[in-house]
Amino acid sequence: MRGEAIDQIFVRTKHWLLSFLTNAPDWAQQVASSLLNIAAVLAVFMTLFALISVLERKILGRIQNRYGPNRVGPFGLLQPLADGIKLLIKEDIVPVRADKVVHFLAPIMMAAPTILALGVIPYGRNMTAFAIDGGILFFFAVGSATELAVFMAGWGSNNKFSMLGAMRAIAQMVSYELPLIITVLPVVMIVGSLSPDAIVEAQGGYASGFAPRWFVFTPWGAAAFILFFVSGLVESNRTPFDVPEGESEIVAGHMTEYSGFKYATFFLAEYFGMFAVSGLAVTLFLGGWHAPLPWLEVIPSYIWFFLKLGALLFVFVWIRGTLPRMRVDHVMGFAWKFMMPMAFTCILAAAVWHYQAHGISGWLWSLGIVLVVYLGLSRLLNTRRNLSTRTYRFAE
Amino acid sequence: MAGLISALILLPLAGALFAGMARENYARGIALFFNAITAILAVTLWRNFDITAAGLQIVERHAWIPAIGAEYVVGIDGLSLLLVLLTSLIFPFAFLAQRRGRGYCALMLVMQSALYGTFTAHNFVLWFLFYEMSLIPAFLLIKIWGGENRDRAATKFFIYTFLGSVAMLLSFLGIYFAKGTFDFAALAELGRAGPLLNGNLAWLAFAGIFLGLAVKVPLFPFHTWLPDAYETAPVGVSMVLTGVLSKMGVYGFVRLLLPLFPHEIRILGPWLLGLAVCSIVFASLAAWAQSDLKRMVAYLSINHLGYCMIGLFAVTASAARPAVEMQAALSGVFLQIFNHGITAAALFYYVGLLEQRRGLRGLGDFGGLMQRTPLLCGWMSVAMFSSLGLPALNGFIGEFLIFKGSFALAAAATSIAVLGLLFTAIAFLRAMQMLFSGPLSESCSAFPDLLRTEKWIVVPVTLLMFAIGIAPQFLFNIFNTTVIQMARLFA
Amino acid sequence: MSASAFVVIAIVTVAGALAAACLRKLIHAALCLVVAFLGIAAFYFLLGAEFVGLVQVFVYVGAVAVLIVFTILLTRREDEDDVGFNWGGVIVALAVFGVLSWAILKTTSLSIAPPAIEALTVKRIGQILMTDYIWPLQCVGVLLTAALIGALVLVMEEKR
Amino acid sequence: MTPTLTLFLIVSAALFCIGLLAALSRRHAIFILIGIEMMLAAANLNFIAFWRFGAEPQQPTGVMVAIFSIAIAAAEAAVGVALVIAVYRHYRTTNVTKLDRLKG
Amino acid sequence: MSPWIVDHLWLVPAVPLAASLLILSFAGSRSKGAAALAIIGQLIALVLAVAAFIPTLQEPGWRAFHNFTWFTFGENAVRIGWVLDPLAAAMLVMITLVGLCIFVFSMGYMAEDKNFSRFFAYLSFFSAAMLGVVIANSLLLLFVCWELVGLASYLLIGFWIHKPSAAAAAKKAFITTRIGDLGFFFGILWLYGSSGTLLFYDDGKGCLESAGLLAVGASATFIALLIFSGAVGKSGQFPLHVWLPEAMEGPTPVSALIHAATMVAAGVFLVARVYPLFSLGAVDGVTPSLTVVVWVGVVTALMAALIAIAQADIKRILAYSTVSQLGLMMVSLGVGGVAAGIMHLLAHGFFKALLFIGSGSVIHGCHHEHDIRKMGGLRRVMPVTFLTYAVGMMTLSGVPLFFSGAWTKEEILHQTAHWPRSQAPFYLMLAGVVLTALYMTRQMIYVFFGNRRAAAEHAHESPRVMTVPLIVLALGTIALSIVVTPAWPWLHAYLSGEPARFEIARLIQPMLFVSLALVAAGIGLGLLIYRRAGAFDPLERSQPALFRFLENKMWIDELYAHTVIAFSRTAAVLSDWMDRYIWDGFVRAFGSIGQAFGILTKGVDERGINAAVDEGVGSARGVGRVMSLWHSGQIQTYLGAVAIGMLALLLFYVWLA
Repeated sequence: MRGEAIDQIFVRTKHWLLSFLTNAPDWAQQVASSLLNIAAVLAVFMTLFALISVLERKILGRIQNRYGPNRVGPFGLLQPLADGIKLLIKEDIVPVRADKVVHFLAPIMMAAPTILALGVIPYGRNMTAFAIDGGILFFFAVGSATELAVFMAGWGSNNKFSMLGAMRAIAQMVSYELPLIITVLPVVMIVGSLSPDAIVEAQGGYASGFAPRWFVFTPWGAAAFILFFVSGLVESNRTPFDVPEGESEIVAGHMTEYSGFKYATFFLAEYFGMFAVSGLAVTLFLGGWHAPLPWLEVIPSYIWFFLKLGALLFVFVWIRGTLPRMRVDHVMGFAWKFMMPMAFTCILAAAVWHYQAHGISGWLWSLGIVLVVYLGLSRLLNTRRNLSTRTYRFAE
Repeated sequence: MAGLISALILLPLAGALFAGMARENYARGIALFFNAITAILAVTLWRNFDITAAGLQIVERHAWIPAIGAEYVVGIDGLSLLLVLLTSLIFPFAFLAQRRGRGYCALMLVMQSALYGTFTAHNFVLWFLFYEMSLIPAFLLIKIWGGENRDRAATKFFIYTFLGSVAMLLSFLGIYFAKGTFDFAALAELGRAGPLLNGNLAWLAFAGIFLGLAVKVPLFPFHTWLPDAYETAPVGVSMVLTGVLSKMGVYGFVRLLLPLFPHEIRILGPWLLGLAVCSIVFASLAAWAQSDLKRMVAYLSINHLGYCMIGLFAVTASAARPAVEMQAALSGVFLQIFNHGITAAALFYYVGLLEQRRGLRGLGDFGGLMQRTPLLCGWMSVAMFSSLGLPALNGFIGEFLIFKGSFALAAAATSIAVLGLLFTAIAFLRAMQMLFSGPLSESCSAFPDLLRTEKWIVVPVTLLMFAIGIAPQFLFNIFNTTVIQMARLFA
Repeated sequence: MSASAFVVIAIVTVAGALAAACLRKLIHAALCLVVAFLGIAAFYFLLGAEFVGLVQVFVYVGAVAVLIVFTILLTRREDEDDVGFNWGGVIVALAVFGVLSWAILKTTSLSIAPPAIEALTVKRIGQILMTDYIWPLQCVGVLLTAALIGALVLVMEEKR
Repeated sequence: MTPTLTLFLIVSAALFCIGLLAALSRRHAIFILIGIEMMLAAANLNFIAFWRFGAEPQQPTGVMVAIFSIAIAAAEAAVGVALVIAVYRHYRTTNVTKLDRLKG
Repeated sequence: MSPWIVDHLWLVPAVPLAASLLILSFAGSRSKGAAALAIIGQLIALVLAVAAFIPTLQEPGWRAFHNFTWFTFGENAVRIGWVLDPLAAAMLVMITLVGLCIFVFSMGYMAEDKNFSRFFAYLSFFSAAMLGVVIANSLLLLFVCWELVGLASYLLIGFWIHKPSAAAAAKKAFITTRIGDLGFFFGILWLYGSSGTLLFYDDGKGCLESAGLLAVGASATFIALLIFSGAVGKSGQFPLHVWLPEAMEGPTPVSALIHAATMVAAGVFLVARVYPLFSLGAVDGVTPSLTVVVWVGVVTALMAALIAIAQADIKRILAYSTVSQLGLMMVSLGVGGVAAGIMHLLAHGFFKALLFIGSGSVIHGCHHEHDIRKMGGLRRVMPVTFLTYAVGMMTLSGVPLFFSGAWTKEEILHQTAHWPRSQAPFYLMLAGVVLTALYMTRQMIYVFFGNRRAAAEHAHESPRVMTVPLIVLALGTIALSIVVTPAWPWLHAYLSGEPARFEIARLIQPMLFVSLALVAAGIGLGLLIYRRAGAFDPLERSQPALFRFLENKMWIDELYAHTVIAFSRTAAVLSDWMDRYIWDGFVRAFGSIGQAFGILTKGVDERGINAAVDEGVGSARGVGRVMSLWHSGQIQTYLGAVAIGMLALLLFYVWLA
């Protein structure tokens, strides 16, 4: 099959490279394999980072009816290079009263987990950098470390804006981590595995020959996907949930006292976080690297993956260009009063769907459950009332 | 599914503990939460209940005090299940009817537990324990949260029922010393085989148990505590008293008196039927003469229980006993138990709503409500029509079957008892006329109609009434096997 | 299970733990605690309990550590970092360590090599959790809920 | 060479005692919490080690206990931290030596 | 192979029921949609009724039924079902058609009412229940629908709930019919007990079929009479007729539909339905139960006709006329003319509905004035109403040829004349015919002729929505006469299950001339007496005592009020009193004995026992104070103690090992 050759081209390349080491000891082979994976992932995503950073500015520009960067290189495509150079040669300022060690470690702690998290996502058929049994768990386990990093940044700077920003960030990240994880649970339940590869595998095939079996096409999956995506927005501190770095209130939140390359690292971590969450969303709900229609399978799997990823990233940017920032208490209330119950509902709906043998009746039932809870919640929460004046609980 | 019944009994007790310790405002929520769980358990019980199998099911048996023959035996047959379901239905309804504090909720939950126990226990000691356990919370609830005259009514209620209980306990001790067992099934077998006791002792024992149960039902002329108690009790308690507690008496008759003393009952048959007829006719007449709405409903409650009694006595007291008629009467009685539970509770609920709005509940204190609160009036009339036995609502089928059975078995008594149907109708129509129609009275002109929360309570209950009235098979399924078995037992 | 890995992890873990217990600045101690926890997670990996290792990272680093630092933040006072040290505790701890290690070393049956086992998959853990350990699991669920509510009630502002 | 069970136990004991040290010696309430968490973690390490070196590794009892213990530790941490905050609100201190209202 | 409609006959009542529920649930209080919904429901019911009518034509005496189990108690099933036979089919068509006309009429008549929607919901509900009565194949189902019909009647009579008189009338209607229904209920119980089934037709096993009747045996007379008591209540027969005239408190369309055309006919229908029970063991077509039916009918018919002469309320006159006509039908049934009775019932349904909504149109035109003495001369102002009303009047009076009522009435007279037991009913019925013509003439003259008195000053013709139903009903009345003439007694044949033959000669019979003469006499007498009628009734002027007697309905209401009602009322008060004082008195007396005993024991307890206990408590406190010193409050000290304890334990174990 010709398609397979292109599809597996990267995998074969890696095997070919490793074949030079057949005589080396076992551990050396493993190290080499890992290094190759890491190098590939880093290379791809660094490029993507550069690309997205400029594309984001251009898309935002279009949304706001202006051009965006268009001076450096063709269509302004070399802008990130220029930015990088600028950041590298800037002075690295460390405040006098800062906790130096913590201040220094924070950006590293921030970037490392996001890069680690990228390792477990299957980018294509047989293309998972770090295929472990509990990949999903791994993703969240390392992901949860970023909160600590934010805290370190906030504390280490010894600046009240930083501290406030860090507190806000931690509060909202902790709150939204729960819906984020709980919305993953239905998928894990249905597939019966924590391994991303198995999850993607389970979404393969086509119902009645053409309809893809992606989970997003089930009612619970759609609901969970939306919840997951919103939580993902919060986790990566993107608009409309970017209160931690709300420049109009607290300068730049926990990043206030950072400059130069450390700042760039934060920036990179944010984008990598975005990639990781979007990648996981693609894996969990959008069928991973599967093609949407059977006859489109000739296009290699990784292309599909990156197409979907790109689409999600575009939505990220789109939302940033469209929605205003939410107030911090609304963000928190939304998590506990709406996201959590809905997330639990997804579990219930998925269970019903599963026990109705994945059939049409299950589909309708789960739709019913999701809808009932959604309508009930929206009735109960009465958004209009929630938009009334805020009472300040902790400010005295 | 062993342990289900025990869980059902214990959960409300745990709930009482929680509710008793909670903050005042939360107690009702906690009580409702526990009721939701017990309701789930009750439904589970229903689903696990094999409707085709005769006899006790889901039995749990542990040694308790072997020295006095006390044993922990709980199990359900159709009748028990029916009553358990009824209890699970009425209690949330009662809790929803009124917002009260923690003491109230805790006592109600204790009562609930006791009721579950009473309806599932099959050993006299255990049964009696639960039977009495329900009495004390009821007393306290009336005494503390009652309306006017609560002290008097509560004391009367307590002494009356307690005296009955004491008599019953003594009788049972007598039986125990004679036969050496407290187990219902064993006693029923003995009663079937021959007289339990000899001579006057038998009559004494019979009289004791009869007194205890007749007071509880209540049967004329042991009913005078009831109007006072129901009138003064808070609405939720009234609902439970009439909806469930009064069923304990009927249940006792079915479970204890009839199987144990078939001989005595047959001899006394005409008299007992006479008492039942008096219950029906006098109570409905008295209801007609009441000027207090709640008291009227209370009297009609006596009247409706009288139907149950006439059905039961007709089954056991008559000489010729065709199976069809016995089954009809028993089915009717069981259905009536359930129906009356719902309907009377609903009526008390509505009375409570009116009282909440007006502060008074005399029939003359209202007028022309239909113009102001059409929904309240409409739904309330449904309950009233259900209570007066309008077909297509739940009251009819039960009464029809009771009368069908008892007419064939005891025609004369039934002929008089049917008058009760007429007087009930008169009483209700009079109430409706005074409350709903005519010009809108000044004092009622600011009444709110049914609030949304109230609608959420009213609508399901009313739908249930319609469901039973139109497609009652699901209830019959519960107790049909039991009915057949009992008819065989009494034949 | 390589010895070199063990040595490295052990050193990192114990050092992290010691730092966590002894550092003056509370915040540094908390961060070192994270290091110690990561070390323990690494031990789990080494012992073949990957799932537990991931859970360890997830819960301790993601939740417990964050909780602790958050609390530090909420209860920050200028004089809190140095509020004295109880040397009696050190003696007790050392004594306990001495006796424990003495006892461990004395017990010769403990110096065994690990048997070869097949990997413990997440699926198997899940199955066992949902069958043999279903009641404990439920209880833990209730416990966590209770803890959540309890914690909320504790930190709720008192009514004025 | 592979490490034996003894080594794991020694490390675990060391961790435990360090935790004990933190809990006994430091005056700050949060250190006590840290110490307790560390002791719990040490115990978990023991469970896992005994499971791995145990006679029946197919029966992952140790792993299960560790998982539950981690869950419980999380609950304990949450409540503990809440207590610290509550105490701090009330007394404006986190020094445990000053919290002796229960003195007999 | 039975037609589709047989298995789905339940749809006929179900559609109006659904319409009613929909209106109650969703419509606002005054929405046109409610009326539309009700009318559409009724229209569908009409179509279905016609669909049900068609298969019954295929052969004489065709009958189909569908039975099913409603519920099972013990080992016994209660079965109900529906039946389709000529009787049911004819009734279905009549009810739905008349109902439809009246629904449309109501749209105009009730247009200003603020509970417009509710009215239509009730009407639809009534329609559903009535259709249920008609199709029931089980006495139980019939009873169920019967009671629901009663409920609907109750609701509609008391529709103007703010009027105390309406509420009282509604209550009276419900209770009076319920008295009859108690007898009916008994009859059902008895029948069920003796025959073991309540199904009418069940492949030979039903209670109206041979096996069932055999099982009933001699008790049939009592059962039949008990069932008849239900019919007496519902059809307003003496002595339970008192509620029907008062039922006119309801809106006029209600009177037209329920208290004239359909519901009150249910009693007649019931007797016709269970006729085999009445005629069981008949000798010469006479049984004791049928004799009772005849005499009740005769008394009712005459009495009501007499009372009607002295009434002033336009609707009450019609109400008494209805009572009288129902009596006539009962007589017909009693003497064995089932088909004749039902024919008259059908015809009556049309023309009485016509008369009632005609009167409704008059009332509407006269701004809700009911008193005929205040009307007059409306002939010119309300031509359509006048003409249609005249059709109705002539039909009711029995003017032959084009008016169906005349033929059916004649048929009844014919049957009555051949009753073997006695000729008295026949002659009394003849008198009734005269009276009917008389009071209708009186009404016509008062309302439409003469001067325009107070209420007629500003009268106006009703809108189209009200006159069209009038015209339809008038045409229906006339059209029906085609199938009821003796020359081609198609309807008679259809109902009694015989083939119909055309024979023009039968048109001319001696009876025709007799009745023609009587009708002419009645009308002539009326013209003579009321020719110059003004605000005062000529009869009142000449015979004041008799007039007052009749005007006050022969004081039957007062009689009841002072006997039956007063008695039960007293019984009620008495039983309440007994409850409070006698039964409760016993209890209180018993209680006071216990109280006395309690006071006695209280004294002993307080003085004696309490003091000793107090001493023992004090000494326990000292110990506690010492123990408390152990507690330093230092949590770390406690923790250290725990650690040391653990250490000790550890050492102990190691030492043991």
